[in-house]
Formats: sequence, C-alpha cells, structure tokens
Amino acid sequence: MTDFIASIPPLYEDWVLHALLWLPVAGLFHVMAAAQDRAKHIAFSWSGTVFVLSLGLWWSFDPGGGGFAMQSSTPWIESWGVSYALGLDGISVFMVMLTTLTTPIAILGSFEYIKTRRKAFYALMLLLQTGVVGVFLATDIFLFYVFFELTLIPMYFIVGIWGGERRIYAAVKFFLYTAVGSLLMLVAILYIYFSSGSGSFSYEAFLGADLTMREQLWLFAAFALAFGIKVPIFPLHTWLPDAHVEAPTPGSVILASLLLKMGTYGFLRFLLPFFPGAAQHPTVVAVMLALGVAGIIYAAWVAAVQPDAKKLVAYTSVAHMGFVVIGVFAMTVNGLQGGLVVMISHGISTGALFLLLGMMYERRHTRRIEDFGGIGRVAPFFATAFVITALASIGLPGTSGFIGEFLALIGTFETHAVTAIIAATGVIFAAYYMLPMVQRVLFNKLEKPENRTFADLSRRECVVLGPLVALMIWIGVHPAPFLRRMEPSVQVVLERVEEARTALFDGAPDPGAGLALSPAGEEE
Amino acid sequence: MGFAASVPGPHLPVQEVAQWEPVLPGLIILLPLLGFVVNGVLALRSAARSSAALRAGTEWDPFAGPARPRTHTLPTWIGPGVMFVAFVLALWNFAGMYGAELHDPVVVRYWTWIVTGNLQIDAAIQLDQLSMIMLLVVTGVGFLIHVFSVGYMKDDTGYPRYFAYLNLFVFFMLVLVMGAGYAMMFIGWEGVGLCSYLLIGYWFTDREKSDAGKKAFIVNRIGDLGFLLAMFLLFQAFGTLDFGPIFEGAEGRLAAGGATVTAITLLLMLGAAGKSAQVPLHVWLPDAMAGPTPVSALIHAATMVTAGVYMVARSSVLYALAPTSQAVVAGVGVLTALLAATIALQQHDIKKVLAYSTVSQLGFMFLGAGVGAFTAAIFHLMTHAFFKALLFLGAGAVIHAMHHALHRADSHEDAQDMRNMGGLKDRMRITWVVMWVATLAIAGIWPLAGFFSKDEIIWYTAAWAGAPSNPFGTLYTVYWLVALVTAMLTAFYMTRLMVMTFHGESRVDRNARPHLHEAPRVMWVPLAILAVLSVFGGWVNVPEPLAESFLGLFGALPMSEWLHHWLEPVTHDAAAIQTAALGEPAYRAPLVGGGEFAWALASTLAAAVVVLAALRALGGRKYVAAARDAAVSGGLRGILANKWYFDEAFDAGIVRPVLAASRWCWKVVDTVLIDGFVNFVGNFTRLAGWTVSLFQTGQANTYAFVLTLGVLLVLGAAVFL
Amino acid sequence: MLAYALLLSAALFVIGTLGVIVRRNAIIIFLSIELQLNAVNLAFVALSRYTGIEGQLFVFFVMTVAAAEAAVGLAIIISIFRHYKTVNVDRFNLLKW
Amino acid sequence: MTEILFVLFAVVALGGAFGVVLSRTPVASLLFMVATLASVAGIYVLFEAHFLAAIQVLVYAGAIMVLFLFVIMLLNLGHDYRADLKYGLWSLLGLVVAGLTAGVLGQAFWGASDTGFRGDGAAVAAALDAAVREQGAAGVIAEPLFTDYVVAFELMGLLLLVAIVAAVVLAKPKT
Repeated sequence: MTDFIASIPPLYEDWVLHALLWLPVAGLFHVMAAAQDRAKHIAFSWSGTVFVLSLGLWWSFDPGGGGFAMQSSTPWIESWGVSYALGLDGISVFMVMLTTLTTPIAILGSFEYIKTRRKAFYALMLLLQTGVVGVFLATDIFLFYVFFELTLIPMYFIVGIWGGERRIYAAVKFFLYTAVGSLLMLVAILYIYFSSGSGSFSYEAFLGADLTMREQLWLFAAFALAFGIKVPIFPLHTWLPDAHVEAPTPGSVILASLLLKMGTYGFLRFLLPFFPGAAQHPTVVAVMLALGVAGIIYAAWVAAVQPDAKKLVAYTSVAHMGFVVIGVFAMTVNGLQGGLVVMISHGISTGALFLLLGMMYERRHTRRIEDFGGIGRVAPFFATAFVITALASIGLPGTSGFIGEFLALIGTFETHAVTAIIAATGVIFAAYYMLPMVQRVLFNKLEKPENRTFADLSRRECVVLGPLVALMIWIGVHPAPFLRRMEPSVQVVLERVEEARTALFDGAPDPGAGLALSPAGEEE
Repeated sequence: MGFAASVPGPHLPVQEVAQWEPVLPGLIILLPLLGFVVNGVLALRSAARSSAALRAGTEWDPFAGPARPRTHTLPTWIGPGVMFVAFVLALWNFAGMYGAELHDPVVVRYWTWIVTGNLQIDAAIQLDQLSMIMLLVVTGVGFLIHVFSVGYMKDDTGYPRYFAYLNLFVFFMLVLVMGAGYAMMFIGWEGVGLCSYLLIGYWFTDREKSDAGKKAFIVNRIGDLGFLLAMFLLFQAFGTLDFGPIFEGAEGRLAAGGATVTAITLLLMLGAAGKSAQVPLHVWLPDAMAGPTPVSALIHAATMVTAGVYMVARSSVLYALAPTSQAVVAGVGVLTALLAATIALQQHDIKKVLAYSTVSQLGFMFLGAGVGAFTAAIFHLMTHAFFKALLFLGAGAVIHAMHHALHRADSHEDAQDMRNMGGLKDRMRITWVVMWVATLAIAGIWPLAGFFSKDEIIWYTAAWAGAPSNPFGTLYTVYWLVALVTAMLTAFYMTRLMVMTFHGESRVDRNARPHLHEAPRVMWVPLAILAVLSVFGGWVNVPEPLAESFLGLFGALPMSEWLHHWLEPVTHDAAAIQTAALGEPAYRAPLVGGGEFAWALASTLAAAVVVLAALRALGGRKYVAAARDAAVSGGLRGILANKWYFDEAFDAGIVRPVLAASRWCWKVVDTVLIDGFVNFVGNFTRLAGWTVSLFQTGQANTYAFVLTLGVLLVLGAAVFL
Repeated sequence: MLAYALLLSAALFVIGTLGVIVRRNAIIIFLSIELQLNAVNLAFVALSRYTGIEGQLFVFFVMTVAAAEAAVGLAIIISIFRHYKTVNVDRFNLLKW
Repeated sequence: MTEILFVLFAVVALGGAFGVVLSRTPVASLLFMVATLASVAGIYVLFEAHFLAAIQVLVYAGAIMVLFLFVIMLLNLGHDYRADLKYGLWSLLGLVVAGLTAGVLGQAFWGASDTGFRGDGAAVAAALDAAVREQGAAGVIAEPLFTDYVVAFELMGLLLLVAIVAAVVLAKPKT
C-alpha cells in the first residue's frame, strides 16, 4: 500500500503535463458530440477535471535548480528537428495553473451569457485552453509557435461570433495586429534555427545559438514586436480595448487573464535568455522602460475618462502590464519576480472584474458607467466582490496586486530609479481611474428604476468569484510560497543575462543597465 | 541572494529578544479582524434582506418588528467587545513591559511575507515603548468610541456594516503601529486609508459623501507614493525594510545631512503629510467630516491622522540625521497649524471647525516632531486623542440631539450648522460640561492635558532655535512665534464654537426645541471618561522645570517627565545624533529670553485671557440662522471662509489639467493618432485590394482573355527567348 | 503534310480562342473550347507519326477529359440557367468586385 | 489523293470552325461543330489513326455533341436570334489575342531551328504502320494503354465517374 502511494508522485509527474494539454481536446470532442444544452456542463466538467489535475503541481513541482522539471521529448517532425517537448519551470508553473483555473471559471461564468451556438462556443473555449497551456508548456520553439498561433483562431471566432455590435471589426483587428507580430517572430525563429546550425528547434539549441550583437538586436526587435503586441505595450495596445469591449465575458476573461500573459511570458522565457546582449543594450532598455512607464501612466489616464466600464478595465490591463514590462527590463530578481506576480495577480483580479462587468451586462444590457449607480444598495454581495476586486486591481496592500507592483517597482528602483519613480505615480492614477468607476456604479443614489431590480449574485456567480477573491487575498497575505517556487527559474534567466554582460562589457557594469544584483548600496 | 528556496513549512512565531515575553500580541491585532469578519457577515446578511425588500419595491426597516433583528443586536456586543478585550490585553502587555525595563524592541515574527533573492519581509510585529503608547491610545480611545457608536448609530440601517468597518479600521491601525518594518507599516497605512474611504462614504448613496471618501483616498495615495519611494530608497541603502537593522545601521550607512537621508525623510514626510492632513494635502480632512461623527472622532482625530506623527517619531533616527528635513517638517507643521487655525475662525459647521482644529493640532505635532521633540509630539498626540475625541463625540452628541429634534419637527435645517444652534447648555448639561473641559484642554489652560503637551512642543521649538550650531536657528524662532500666535487662535476659535453652540439664545427651530435632550447613557459615559482623561492625561509628563513649581502642584504630580523616560529607549539615539549635530538646546527662549516656566505661565495666562475675552465679545453677539445668513465673500474673511482657496487651486492646477490631458490622450492620441495609423494601414491595404479587384469584371470573356494573354506570355517567353 | 496539319491545328485553335473571347453564349463558348481541344488533338495525331504511338494515347486521354468536362460543364450551365433564366455569361457577374 | 482529301477536310474543318464562332444560333453552331469534328476525324484517317477517327466520330461527334444538343433543347435556347457576338473593342481584342496566339504557335511549330520532330519521321511512321498491321488499329493503342499508362487509364475512369456524379448533383433541381 505504501509502495503504491509512493509510486503516485512519479507516475503523476510522468503524464500530468500531457494530460493538462490534451484533456481539453478530448473534452472538445465530447462537447461536439453532445447536445446543445449539455455543452456547457460537459465543457465545465472537462476543464474542471483539468484544474483538479493541475492542483497536484503545487506539491509535485520542485523548483530545484531553476531548470525544467517533468521534461519529456518525443520527435515530431524529425527531418526538421522538431520535437513534441514539454517542460515546466518556475516561470511557467503558475501560468499553467492560472490557465487551468481561469478556464473553468470563465466557462462557468458564461453559462447565462452564451445563448447561441453553445456547442461551438464551448468547443472553442476548450481548444483555447489547449493552446494556452501548450504555449506555457512547450520547450520546443516550433511547438511553442504552433500553440502561440493556435490561440488566435478560437479567440478570433469567440470575439467574431459571440461579440457585441462591432465584433467583426474587433476580431479582425485583433487577428491582424497579433498576426503581424507573430509572423515576424516566425522569420526570426527560422533565422536562429538556420544560423545555429544545430538542426533542432529545441529550447536548448536556441539558447546555444551564437549570435552577434547586430543579429541579436534585429531578432530581439522581431520577438519584442510579437510579444509586445500581445502584452500589449503602449503604443501597440489599441486592439485591446476594442477586442475586450466586443468580446463576450468569457472571452474577455481569457483574453485578459491568459492571452496577455503569453506576451510577458515570452519576454521572460525567450526574449531575455535568447538575446541577453540585445536586452541589455542601453538603448533597448531605455526604450522598453520608457514604453512600460508610458503605458502605466497613459493607460491609467485614458482609462479614467472612459464612459464604458469594460473599456476602462481594458485600459487598466495596459497599465498593469506596464509594470510587468518595467519589472522585466529592470533585470533584477525583484523586478522579474514582481513582474511574474503582477501577471498572476492581473490574471485573477482583471479576470474577476470582467466577470463582474459581464454580470452587470447580463442584468442591465449596458456597460455604460452612467447607467448604473447605487448598486451597492440592491446587491450587497455583488458590491463587496466588486470592491475587493477593484482594490486588488489598484494594488492595495494585503491583496495580490500590491505584492506584484511593489516588487516590480522596488526591483526597477534598484537599477533605474527615475523610471521607478515615474512608474510609482501609477499608484495614484490607479486610484484615479478605479475609484470613480466604483463610486458611479456601486455608490451614489439609486436613481434609475431599472437598477432597483438588479439581482444580487446567484449561487453560481458566487462559485465563480469566490476562488478568485480568495486567491487575491491569499497571494496578498502569504505570497512567499509563490515567490519561492518562482525564484530559481528567475535566477537562471538572470544568470544568463549576467553571463552575457560579462562577455559584452567585460564585467564592468554597463552605465545604461546598472548592476542588477548588487547588494544594498553603500552610502558614499 | 543565497536564500535557500524551499517549499515553506509551517512557520512558528519566533521571538528574537527574550528579555520580556509579550502576552498574545498577535491576538490584539487579530481580535478586531475577527470582529470585522463576524460583523461583516452580519452586515451582508442584513444588507441582503434590505436589498431583497428594495427589489420587491419596499423598504426594509430593521426596527419595525417587535425586536431588533439579530444582525443589529450582535454587533453591539461584538464591535465594542473585541475592542475591550484588545484593550485589556494591551494593558496587560503594558504592565509587563513597564515591569521589564525594556531596552530593545521585542519583535515577534509570524511568517515570511515577501521573499525574493535579496529582499525578505516578514509578517512581524514589534513591541516597544512607542508602539505600546499607540496601542493603548488606539484600543482605549477606540473602545470608548465604539461604545459611543452603539448609541449614536443605533437607528442606522447599516449598523452591522458600520461596526464591521470600524473593527477593520482598528485592525489596520494596529498593524500600522505594531508592524516591525516599513513594509508592515505600509499595509496598515493603506489599510486605514481604505477604511477611512469606506467610513467617510459610509452613507454611500449620498453623492457628496462618497465623493469625499474618494477624495480622501486619492489624496492619501499621493502621500503613499512618497512612502513607497522612501521605502525603495531605504531598501537600496539598507537591503531591508525592518526597523531594527535600519535604525541601528543608519548612522553608519547614511551620511548625516546627506542627500539620501534627506530624500528618504522628505519622502516619508510626504507620506505623513497625506495621512496626517498637512498642507497642502490637508484638503481631504475637512471633507472627511461627511462620515458618521464617531468615525471623525476615531479616525480623523484620535488615531489615523496621527499615524504620520507616529511614523516621523518612529523614524526619529533618520530625521535626526537630516536637519533640512527636520526644518521642512517643522515648517510644514507650523504653517499647517496657522492656516488651519485661521480657517477654523470662519467655519459654521461644528464638525468643520473641529476638523480644521484637528489639522491645526496635527500641525503642532509635526512642529514638535520636526524640531526633534519626538516625545512632545507623541505626548500631544496622546492628549489630543483624548480631548479631540471628546470634542468630536460631544459634537456628535449635539448633532445627534439636533438631528432627532429637527427630525421630530419635520424641519430640514442643517443639524450641524452652529448658526442653527445656540443655548443648548440648558438642555445638554453633561455634554456642555465635558465639551468645556475639552475646549479648555485644547486651548492650553492649566492644568488640563493640552497645556502640558502643547507647551512642551512650543518650548522645544524655542529651545532648539537657540542650539549653538543649528543652521536653521532663525527659522525655528519664526516657527516659535507663529506657534504662539496659533495657540492663541486655538483658544479663540474653540471658545467661539462653544459660544455658538451652547450659549446665548437658542436659534433652534422653534418646533424642534422641546425635543432637544441629553444623549443616552451609552453615549455620555464615554464622554465622561474622556473628560477625565483630558483633565489628567497631561500629568504623565510634567516638564521638570514646572514640576516643582505651582504649575506642577509643587511636585505632587507623581509622573513628572514619565513619558519622556518611558520613550527614552526609542528616542534616545535620535536625541544623541541631534545633540551631536546641533549642540545642546538652549533652555531659554530666543529674542527675549525667559525659561520654560515663565513662558508656560505666560502662555496659559494669555490663553485664559483670550478665552474670557472671546466669551465676552462673542457671548453678546446675535447670530443669524444659517438659512438667512449671506455667504461671506471678499476680504480676509472671505478668504478664510473659502479655506484659502486650496480646493479651487487643486481643482484648477491639477484635477482639471489631468482630466483634460486624459481626455486628450484618449480622443487624440489613442483614437486619432494610434488607431488612425492602424486603420490607415488597414484602409490602405483595402484600397490596394480594391484597385486590383477592378480586374474582376465578373465576365467570363474577360477572364478568358486575361488567361489567354497570360498563357501567351509564358509560352511566348518559352518560345521566343 | 505534317506542316499543313499543324497549320490547320493552329488555325483551329486560334478560331477557338477567338470564339471563347468574343461570344456571350455559354454553350458556344463551351463549343469553342471543344474546338481548341480538337485542334490540340489534331496536332497530337499528326505528330504521332513522327514520335510514336504516345501522341495518339494522349488524344484518347484528352477526349476522356473533354467528355467529363462536357458533362460537368453542361450540368453547371443547366444549374445556372435555372437561376438566371439565361446562358449569357455577361449576366453571371457574381465575381465582379 | 491524300493531299486532295486533306485539303478538302481542312477546308471543311476551318469553315465549320468559323461557323461555330460566328453563327447566330447555338444549334447552328453545334452543327458546324459536328462538321468540323467529322472532318478532323477524316484527317485522323489520313494519318493512319483509324481507331481515334472512329472514337472521334462515335464519342465526340456522336455522344458529346448530342449531349450539347439535348441541353440546348432542354433550355429551349433556339429562339433567341439576337447576336451575342461582342463587337467593337472586344472583337478587336479578340483578334489581337488570336493574332498573338497564331504568332506564338507559328514560332513554336516552325520558328525554332531544331524542333526535334522534323527528323526521321519515315522510320517511326513505318514502325507504326507495321505495328498496326500486326496488332490492328485498336491493338496498337490498347497495348501501351493497359501496360505503361494503366494508372492514368484507371484515373480517367475515376474522373468520368466523378464527373457523372457531379453532373447529376449539379443539374438536379434544388427542391
């Protein structure tokens, strides 16, 4: 018996990644074979099963030295050196878990929202889950690219079919915007593939490619454009508000929680390790930091004057992702870890906000902020969830948002003080965009008679929001388990950056980038 | 670096210094949180009932039935109950600490909060003499205000929600004062800001009130930005945010008067200014009076707004290393004290007067903290907590009575406007008496609490002005003079408040007058306790020069300089650094000379004269009822009535430009520039496609023609070339 | 005689091309295409005398394709005629921009 | 004799071709087409391709043209005497393309210095004639068809099957 129990963890580790990746596809076929009105339950069961399975990662994932765990690799297209290679490290583990958590929640949140072509919708949701999980698990660049592009298709249809009035415009804009970037990335991938001469698309082979600074800069630009559009970095962000506003609630949730993360994940997984030299180039660092800061401030300002609540939240995504960008390009442990936590936290809190806005829309069929007011009177549970989520979103200490922003800022401050100071004003502007919205929706007089019948959260909606709210507070109060699991992998990335710096600048700290890991600076 | 990454096991509390064992310190913090959770659940349940009724088209009156619903009876016991237990625990710990002669702070670590490569922040609390004083003030005064609230908020439908917020506030306030590092303090710091936001906007269906809450939060966040940046600098300089290593290493790591320490302290001051309503970030506090009056007493008088003072006192070592910052802190403080006092002269709303009075007194505290008299600042913080809480609660009792009376008489007059009051002393005897006690205390009349604490601040300003190597000696002299004037203004506007409210002819609506009556016992008992504290609270720290004189009852007061000695372990380092830098303070006043005794006597006499003169001058005046009174404009009175136009300046200088910039960013940059470019690319492609599509005539012949041509082209190329 | 056969083949092909381009009637266009195919067939047959039997084999294949094409093409014409009530190809302009 | 017959057939074929393109009614076009096909079949005979000539008459002129005729009658197209020729610019363009085609074909057939088939035609022709004598006109085609080109032959069958199914599906009225 004890032998059996002891044999579970290795067994689990052997197949869990494949299961997480392909179970949604199995669910997809099940959904397609089922009746229209059973589709949502089937989809939820499958994605829920995947979530339960992924919970084991919390215990079984061992950060170890920061490399990939649970690796497996099978040749796929041998003549090109493409293999079906999966792996998990501290950077991806929470992204995967976020995906497996968010998808069932988004599906559960869409039970009442999606009324037409339900089978197709839930099938696409499951396909999307496979795509996103694949992006985070793939350790073969070709495989990664396949999944990266795969996510586009279901999202395109989700926005284009179940979206709002201007859904076609939004879907096409979303598709073209992101396709432009990723095609350039494909060219860059092929360039590295051929110039590395290893004849393999594996992550290690790409790391081993010997690139000159000039090459690195061009390739960096191609990758950065692809990921920057996904993130999205100011000024490549204009697809986001349109896509969010038009997308159905679950689409917005997945878009904000997961698809945006694929961009910043790409920064950490590919951009820094592949092109450590270019990433430290003073001009590159300056540009990326400037764009990150610009995103924080600019998006906050634009968000503050939006009449449409969903658009407002969409813009706040840009601001939040700005923190990730500066955290990553600060190239310090704190910055990178902070960026990762912002990614998780943003996934949770913005996902919850979109769910809440979706509930508002289901009840009132409007998203205009001015159509609400005094909702707190008629829907106290709704209001409570809304306020907690909004506070997590603006980074109140004790919620997940604070941990991420604090670490990202403090990490940035270590190497780029001025950037951090300007970015920190985002703390004020966060209150400047979020509180008026909260006030105009929940508070004020209950003037409009339509709002008097605004129903409070149903039991299903409580189940949807409960885990998210609990996570916001858990990560805010006790983030150490998360941080500890991430750190080794973050260190690996930084070591690679460090090595490149030694090679490039003879170990002397580069004036533009500063010394990342110096201990506490001494007063002169 | 080097921090071993491992999956965390359960963390047991670890105590670093074992010379004294605190009794369940975590429970003190936890209790209000528990109260919050229980009350919160009750609040949600009652809100759900009320909202269900609302959706059905009716209103739910929780008091309509034969008995109050359980959701409205339980908070009465839970809310104040947890506070009482916490207070008892705090007293117990105080007794323990008192006996232990503690030298170093006791730090209790619970779990690792944030840990990355080079940063570790523990969820830890720190108990030392300073946090103990704050602990007592917060739980003690907090408990009294909770009890008062039971009476004050009795008829409010959101009763359980109110206690939930109040408990949550106390929780965060305790985290603030007990946190063992700047990061922990920041949790409490923003947390109390949140509760302030929630409580100011407690009646959230009122647009103005929720606006006020929002304003408070945003202005506070401006200050929080300073706090945040200061933390970054501290982390860069020390590699940690814990108090212990920072204060121990400060002298070695930071050059005295250097840019880093000055920047840190100035940024901290920005944070403190936001939280403690110092010029120019004071604008939120008067608006914050939109909240229920006990909230104003607890948050906006006794505890939260003093967090800034606590923080400066906590960082005393850093401030002592940065004389420039000290001068700035003191300057901001004294300027705030003066401006707020002048504004208070022209306000008619009883709570607004008290609000500006609070701002002004906070200015005094900052003056004290700024000139290095940290003990004096904390002393004034404590006495101010007593008498200002008393004043607010007294005002609350008045408003409560007025509100009820006006409600009974179906009058829509403003229950808070002093022009609608007058002559209340006959109907509210207890309130009248305790309010006078508090008024005299705040005015600095011997032997009440305010006399000793305020006098000490003013005196230390004078004393440090004469320190031999103080580079800002002249400035300090100015501060001293302004502080003296402000003290007199305080006496005047407080007397004005008393006169307008309680004395003279009654201007209350004729129909409402019979319904005016004294507050219930649950409300006046806390008032009485606070009144006692306002009288005797100052005796814990009678200055030595006064102790032996008649001002100290010829040495009969047993606790002369007690607070000073008590806080010595905390302020000792700062005092040493400051003395080393500036020299010994001169124990005589600048310009004219004279010792502490002389100036204390003079100032209390002057204050007494002002009070009496004001009584005479204002007592006979006829006040016009609010409804018929014209708004004051023009001249100094107009400026004061309009609060020096701070709000207008902010509006025109910051709020509007930012809003305009936001709109511009959206409408121009986003929509026209970026999206314009994107759509241009799209449209350009479409245009090109359309041009090419002209070949698609839809006629089979054309296709055949073009096809043949193409084939001929290819074939021709093969054949001819 | 080969040269003349090729000349005839070319002439037939040109006439067929002309027919495809200038006629509107779908059936006649179709006939013109058949004409072109026949022209090619003629060339194949003529050349088979010089290169071997494969030329004739290809004619066989071309005829089969022509038969299949005629079947499908005429079916399409019938189907279109049902919809437009005409076989005038100028009317079939769904592909127009 | 052969030459006279060739000229005769060529003239009929050309005349028929012009008739196909220029006649005003589809039925006339069709009849002209049959004439052309028949004369081309005659030319096949002149080139000793007897089997193909027979197929041409049977399948082409017979089956396929009858199918055309059926369709014309089914659609009842005979009454529309309006000319559907495109005049003006279009006919000019048509002539230009026709000229160009002629040019290209001329160059392809006679322009190049060595086109390969001008060489020893007599030997091939003699071998072919010998084979025809030995195996018969059908046999000479059948042998390679069922040996070297059997795959293509089978594919042809498949194509015809698909075409039949497609024709049925397309022509069936949609109910």
